[in-house]
Amino acid sequence: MDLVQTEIPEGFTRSAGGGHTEEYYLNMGPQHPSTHGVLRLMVRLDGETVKEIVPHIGYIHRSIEKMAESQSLIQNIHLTDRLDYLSCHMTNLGLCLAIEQGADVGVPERAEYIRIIVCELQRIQSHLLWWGCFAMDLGALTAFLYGFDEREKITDLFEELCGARLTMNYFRPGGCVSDLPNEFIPRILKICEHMKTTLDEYDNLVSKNMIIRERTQGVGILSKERALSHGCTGPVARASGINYDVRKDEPYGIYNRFDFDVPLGATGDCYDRYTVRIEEMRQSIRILEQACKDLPDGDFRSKEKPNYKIPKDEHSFSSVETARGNFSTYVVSDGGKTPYRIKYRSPNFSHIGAINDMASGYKLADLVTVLATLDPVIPDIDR
Amino acid sequence: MEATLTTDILFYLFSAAILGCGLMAVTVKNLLHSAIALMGCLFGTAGLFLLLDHEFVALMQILVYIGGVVIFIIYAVLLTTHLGTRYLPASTLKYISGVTLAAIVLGLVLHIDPQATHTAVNPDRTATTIDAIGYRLLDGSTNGFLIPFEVISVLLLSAMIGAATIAKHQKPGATNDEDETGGSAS
Amino acid sequence: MDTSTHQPVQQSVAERLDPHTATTPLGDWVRELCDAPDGGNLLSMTINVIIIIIAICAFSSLTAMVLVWMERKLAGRFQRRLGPTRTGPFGLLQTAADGLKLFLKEGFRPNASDPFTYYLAPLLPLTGAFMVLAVIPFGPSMWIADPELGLIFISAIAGLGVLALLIGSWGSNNKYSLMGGLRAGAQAISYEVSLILCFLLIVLASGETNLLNIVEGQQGNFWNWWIIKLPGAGFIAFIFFIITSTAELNRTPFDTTEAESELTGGFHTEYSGIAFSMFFLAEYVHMFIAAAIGATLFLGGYNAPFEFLPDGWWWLMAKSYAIIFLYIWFRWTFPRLRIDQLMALEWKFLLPLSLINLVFAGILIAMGWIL
Amino acid sequence: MTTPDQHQDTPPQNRPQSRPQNMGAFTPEAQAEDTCTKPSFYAYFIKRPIVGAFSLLTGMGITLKTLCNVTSTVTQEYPENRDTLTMPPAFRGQVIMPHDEEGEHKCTACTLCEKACPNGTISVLPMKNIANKKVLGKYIYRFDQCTLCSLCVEACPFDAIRMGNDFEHATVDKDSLVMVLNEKEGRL
Repeated sequence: MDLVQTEIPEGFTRSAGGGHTEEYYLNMGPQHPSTHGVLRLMVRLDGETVKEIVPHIGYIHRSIEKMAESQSLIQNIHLTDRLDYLSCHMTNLGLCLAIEQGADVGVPERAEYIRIIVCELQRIQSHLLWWGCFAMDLGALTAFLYGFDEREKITDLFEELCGARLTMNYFRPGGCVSDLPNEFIPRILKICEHMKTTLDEYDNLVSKNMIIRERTQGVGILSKERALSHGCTGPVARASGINYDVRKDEPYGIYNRFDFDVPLGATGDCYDRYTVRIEEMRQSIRILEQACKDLPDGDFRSKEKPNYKIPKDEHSFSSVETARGNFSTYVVSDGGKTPYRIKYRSPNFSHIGAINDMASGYKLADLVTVLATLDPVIPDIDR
Repeated sequence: MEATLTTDILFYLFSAAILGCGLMAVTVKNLLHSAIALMGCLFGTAGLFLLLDHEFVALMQILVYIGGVVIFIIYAVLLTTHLGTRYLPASTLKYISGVTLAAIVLGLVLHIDPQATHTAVNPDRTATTIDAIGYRLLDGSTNGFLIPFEVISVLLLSAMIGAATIAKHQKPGATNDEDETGGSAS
Repeated sequence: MDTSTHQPVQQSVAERLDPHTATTPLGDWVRELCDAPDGGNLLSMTINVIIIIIAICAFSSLTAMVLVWMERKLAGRFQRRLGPTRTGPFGLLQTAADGLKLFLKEGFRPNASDPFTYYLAPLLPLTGAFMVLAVIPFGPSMWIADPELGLIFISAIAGLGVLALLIGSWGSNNKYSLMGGLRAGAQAISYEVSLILCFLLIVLASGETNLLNIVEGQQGNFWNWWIIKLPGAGFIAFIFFIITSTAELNRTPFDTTEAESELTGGFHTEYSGIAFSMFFLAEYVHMFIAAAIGATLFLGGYNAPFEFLPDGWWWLMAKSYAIIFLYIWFRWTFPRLRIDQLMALEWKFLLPLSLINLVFAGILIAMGWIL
Repeated sequence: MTTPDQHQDTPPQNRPQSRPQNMGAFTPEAQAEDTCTKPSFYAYFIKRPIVGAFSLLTGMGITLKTLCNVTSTVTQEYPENRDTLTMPPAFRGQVIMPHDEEGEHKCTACTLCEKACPNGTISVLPMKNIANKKVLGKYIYRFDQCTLCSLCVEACPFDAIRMGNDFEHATVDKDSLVMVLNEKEGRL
């Protein structure tokens, strides 16, 4: 077995070999159980200790940003579903906000509330999936299925709301496709109540579990400075102590009306990223309860136009907080039916870039933990 | 155990296994294969001990030599990048010294027991119980093995300390000393 | 290799023929057939060996089938699922179907692998399992071999299990496999120390290395079992036994060897078809063996919990399956430890505590403070 | 750019003591249980195993509770529950064209849906009727290209098409996924 490679592969700072033991390279992915899709991590290892990681992306690149240039603005919404498919309501909202800004479309009060409710439900749903996958990456398969079980209840709600379970395509410029179905609000409140007890159960099953704590505490530390320089956002940045949440700092929609906290971590290790997400679920429940209480009657969509056009040379920009971080949309128009260029800024790209900072120096198993706490969605990186 | 046709067959089977595996262990070029052959050889020896009603010695053979020594040899092969595939050619000098050594051992064996009865089993022998071994091992009189036992323990301890020192000594060049417990696995 | 197991058989059978064990119909038949009561002639030995091999094969495949079904069913119930339901009543035939699938699959060998070691490795774990099964006393008259040094035999053979993983992982020529194999080696060798210390405690307490004698020594009510009879020390040793045997079995939370989320399957990454099924089968037979040894040493083996109940193999089965339930429960609750934490657990906690426990038990026995 | 060697200057043990802020459920207990920085003998060898073992037992309690609670099973056995399985009305299965009793549909061949479709899934082939008016000839729907975004349904001003509730679309023949939705040509 020839494990030694003499030349340095692209991206590595040092060749394997040297030191008192021979280092070697290992390909994690593109087909690997813990890379959450087709991500390829090339790892330089000394025994089991990770020395350096070079992520390779682009294995499911579908050129969505290029496709966007040949589709009308409305048609583009269903493409944003396919970016971060676990928080597709939020990505839909990002594009809708940009269109509303450029084409000067107003949103009725009720639609704003519906958007908040749906987005926060989706945040819980996405974090539940992350919770399950995190536990599975650490070897606890039962927690994975518990997470999916709870997620299923929210997915069922979405199915009744917009007819789809994953690629929602629910928001439109000026509101939503349809109004909330009957008995929707009581059911959401019921799920909120249920989630509160469930989250306590999760604490007992996973958060307080000694093995989980041993595996996550002090592992994969991302310092505040490194997190900033990598452009990390969302729970990853907040776990490193960066108090940045688009919902608080640049509130879109009507987020400024709600009372919620932004959970912050102190050290930026895996356990902080874990607790930040768990706490975010609790905060989402808080927002949901307020939004459900205040939901006004009225239209769910302002007057529909067959085509939304952004005036020539108008640039519109929007930022939303997805379950993973800051998702920004930048639309440049040439006045035509289709946008001249759409640029999406996805949170996962920055997070994957920071993985070398987080995981090198730890064991191979810790790389899996770090990757699990980053919660990457690879299609979001490979646009 | 009484000498029967069964024991004769078993004796020749074990002997053939020992000789075959032993030959394989020294001739096979792949070091891992040779370690596996050594394992077969040791198993055969354990079988011979069983035929002689030395259950304890047979089991210790398996426990210490196969479960311990051979596994560590295999472990070393696994940890070393090229040992499995890079064939080490033996020089003529090595061949000569090897054959000479074998001849000397054979001569010694013949010298020690020229009047050996050469039966496969020892009919007079009763099975050794573990209490007997224990008493014998901890007996301080001339009949006992207390002093050799203690000497071996000290020797093993010093070997362990030495190994730990050597392992420690090489470390300064290495980068991470925090999780050294895992180092044994890597 | 097998012969070394059978050698003590003949001797012990001859020694241990007492009235109530001698009247088994099968044994009578063999004796009649050979017309040689000493059991030493070639024909009776051959027939005995064939019967033994068939019995062990049948038992281990049946055990593996039941255990796989049980694990899947329990895993389903632990996870709010149903588990297998479609194949046969309650999905009982699911394992058989899976086995059939594995047997029919293409045996695939990577091109750059080493054929000798690659094909040798899957054969070894089952061999070891069969050898250990031979010495477990299932009932007062139900055992294959009863060597004087049964416990030492078990520890000797148990140490060989890791050999297959080491050889197979190297032979696969895959970095993940090799890593899994190295982890397996380090893990098995380390945890064996604590495991043997647990055995040693029982040897110390009962003064026996013969498994049948150890079981006989625990006759009577359940407080005669070593887990209770040695106040405190027995229970602690039992817990250590459960932990170390879980590690020896490479089951969660100690399944760093397979670690599908890190090593994509570890040592058996490159195995498929029947070679993989050999590893798989051995894993479950080993699980039963570990549980049976635990039941024998600590829970009185085939002895009934109360004196007025009849002894028999069903008690050993019940106790073994209770321990197996524990293993399954662990697996479907816990996440996986990291390899260095695993080593730290053994060398920093289990080993010192086992030694202290052994000394403690020694004091208890010396002072006669046993129930 | 931090090289890996520099990175190791911050070993995992150098973990600040403070716990995440704003975390109601985690703050006090977690701080007390945090044993990562320079643990004392008591904290490392006595307290940690006991607290840890207790946490593991709590987890086992949760799984055991699930095991014993038969009603917690959420599995739906699909082909068996086919009769009772209903999809919500909004479910987006595939595009269908409702027909009335006489086999008439509402489509006017305005091709708005064709234009709304992002993937070119729909082809509306108009034809002239006797009165020389444009009516629907064939409404071709290529289900193999459809992303079920339901933009066509939103675009239709006459409610001539809608999303069906059928979800069993698996087929062995790709050609069967190209469908003609209208039963007969439009009359109007």
